[in-house]
Amino acid sequence: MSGKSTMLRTFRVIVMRDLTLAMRRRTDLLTTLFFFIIVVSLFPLGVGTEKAILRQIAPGIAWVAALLASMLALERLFAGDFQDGTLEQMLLAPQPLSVLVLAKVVAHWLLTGLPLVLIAPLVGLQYDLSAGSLGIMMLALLIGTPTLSLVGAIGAALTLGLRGGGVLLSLLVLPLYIPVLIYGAGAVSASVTSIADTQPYLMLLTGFMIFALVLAPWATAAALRISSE
Amino acid sequence: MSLSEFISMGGYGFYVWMSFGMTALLITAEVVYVKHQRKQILRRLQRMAQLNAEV
Amino acid sequence: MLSVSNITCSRGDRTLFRDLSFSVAPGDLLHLKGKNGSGKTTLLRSICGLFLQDSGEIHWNDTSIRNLGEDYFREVVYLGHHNGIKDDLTAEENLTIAAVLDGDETDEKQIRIALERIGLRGYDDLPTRVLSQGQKRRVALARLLLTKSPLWILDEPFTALDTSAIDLLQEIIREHIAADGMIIITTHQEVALTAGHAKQLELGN
Amino acid sequence: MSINWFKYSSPQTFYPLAGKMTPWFNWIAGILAVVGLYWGFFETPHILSEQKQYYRILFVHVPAAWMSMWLYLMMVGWAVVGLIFNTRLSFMMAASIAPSGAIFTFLTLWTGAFWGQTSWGTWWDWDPRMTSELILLFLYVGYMALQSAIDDTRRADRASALLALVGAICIPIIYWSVNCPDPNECTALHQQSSMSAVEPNIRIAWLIMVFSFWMYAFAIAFMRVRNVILERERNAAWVTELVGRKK
Repeated sequence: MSGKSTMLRTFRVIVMRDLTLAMRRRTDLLTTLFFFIIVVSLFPLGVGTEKAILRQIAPGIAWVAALLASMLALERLFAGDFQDGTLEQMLLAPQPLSVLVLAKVVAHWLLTGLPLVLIAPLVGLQYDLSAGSLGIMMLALLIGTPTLSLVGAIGAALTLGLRGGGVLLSLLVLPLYIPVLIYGAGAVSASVTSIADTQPYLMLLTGFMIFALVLAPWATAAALRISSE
Repeated sequence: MSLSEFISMGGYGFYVWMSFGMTALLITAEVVYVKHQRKQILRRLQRMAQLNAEV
Repeated sequence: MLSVSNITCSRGDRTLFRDLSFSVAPGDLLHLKGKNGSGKTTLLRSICGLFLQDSGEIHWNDTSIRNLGEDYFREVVYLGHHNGIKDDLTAEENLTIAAVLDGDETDEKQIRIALERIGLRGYDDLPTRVLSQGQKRRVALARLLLTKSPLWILDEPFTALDTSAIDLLQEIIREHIAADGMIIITTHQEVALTAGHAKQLELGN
Repeated sequence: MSINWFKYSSPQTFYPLAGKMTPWFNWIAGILAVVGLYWGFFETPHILSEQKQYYRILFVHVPAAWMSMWLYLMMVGWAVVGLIFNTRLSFMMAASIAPSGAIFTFLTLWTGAFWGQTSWGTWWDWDPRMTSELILLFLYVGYMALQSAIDDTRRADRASALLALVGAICIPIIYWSVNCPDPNECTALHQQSSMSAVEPNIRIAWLIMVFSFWMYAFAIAFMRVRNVILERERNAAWVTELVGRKK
């Protein structure tokens, strides 16, 4: 069994494991999604339901809500495994730890990032977004949320097992989300004028994702080793 | 440059002196706090040393 | 062959032990003794590479475990205070995932045999959440039957086990030592060996 | 004679050294500050008369901004050294630099707001550089929060060191994305820094102030690192002996 195929097999097994675990506790899945919906639905009540304003603030609101939702779900990424000792076994597995971490982050993204993309049409409805803008928002979320999960995993690993970890996690991770927020929301607001304008934004978001894909698993693995000494 | 001119700073005295004032305040506060912290640590260590000596 | 040379570990600013040296050869059972808080668990964790010792070297077949990295983990199984199983997964699923993580090729049959031997026949497709504490420990111990790693590091393996499980574990340990395996164990039980040689190491001054 | 760096790398030998150097740094910082301010306030009145007097805020705003960035880099430097060489003292240095860095960042924001009110008419107008300073403040606060949230000093040091490293890697990206939110026309970055348009006299003044802040940063860092050393090495024999002597 060459190294490559065991790594792929382990990657697949860890992703499937986390998905089955999540399926067995279905309610956890919905909390992140409903948090996003509630936050997005709150703003029109606060800001007023005048169409022009809503359309103007929609990109920022959707992205800030996506940031907060994905950040809230991060705390559970390693906490369960830390408590029952499975994280230790992963640290001791003869596989590169960053591959295992990547698998967990992919599973986490499938459970929290992807639903945000799929629920975006609801935001489009509430904020009277045009079809083009809605399409761009879904695409931007699709490219942006993996970066949020990857960078957030570093924070989750650093604050493993700490009391008040959730608030601390947001303090550590939110500043690092700022570039994704700026270009994510920027893409959607640019799509109002012309779809072609959004191309550089999406390129930048893809660049961030690749950058995070390369660096974040290594940093998270290092953080896990530090946290579970 | 008379004293009153110096204070008024061409009408921007408030802004200039608020900036300099906060800088001076924070720097002195930081030094005082670190010195106070040092005294506290030394006092606590001395008390612990005595306690250990007695036991 | 594991050799540890003048290792020093400290937790916070308390030095647990200093310049400890010992070695474990195939067929050895090293019994770590010492009162609670004497650093037994920290020593075990630094041997298996979870804890970075302050100074000193740990070598596996004369290469430092830091350089071996993941290859060293293939040689080691660590059973700590936690069982290392997910409560929402069934015993079978837990063992399959553990085997894949260890990089071993195990199939359904081997897992079923292991579960049967460990006394969990019929429980294998129940979520481990419903099992008792002792049964959960048995699922964790079942991993020892499946692994091919020569070096076992067991931290208080006998806790929460009933008498039949204790005898079973003693038997498994004897078999592993007889098959030239190596075990480092911390426990308050006495482990009677038929083959191989038992060593003792007292920790804490 | 070759300076044996590792001689001073243990907290015990570094403690007295820091103690001896601190007064020097304090004095130099004080003298430079006096010279800088005197030069800034009294040597340049005629030049400033037709320009607004509020330029003098620069004497504090610019050094503070520089220090906030340099101290973060110093902190990351010590953190990386600590992670590589596993030397406790490097982590202690990083921990003692963070508060000063945060204070300088806050000062930059405070003086920047006053500067903004005089020259742009608003206390805060999301100017890219000021926004980056605000984010830098969040990074400092995040570092210190993580450092204090973890009880085990060993894990606290290494976790916050890794956070500082990740933060340092992200800073250029954050700074760039804040400066150029619209990639289609990205002009913000070519914005001419207002420093170069300043009279040479004024620039000399705030250069002196920059050195004075540097000296002060060293002094306060060494003072704080002595506290951190005492705190963390409290069980060490030399500390109990030192405390005994200090009765």
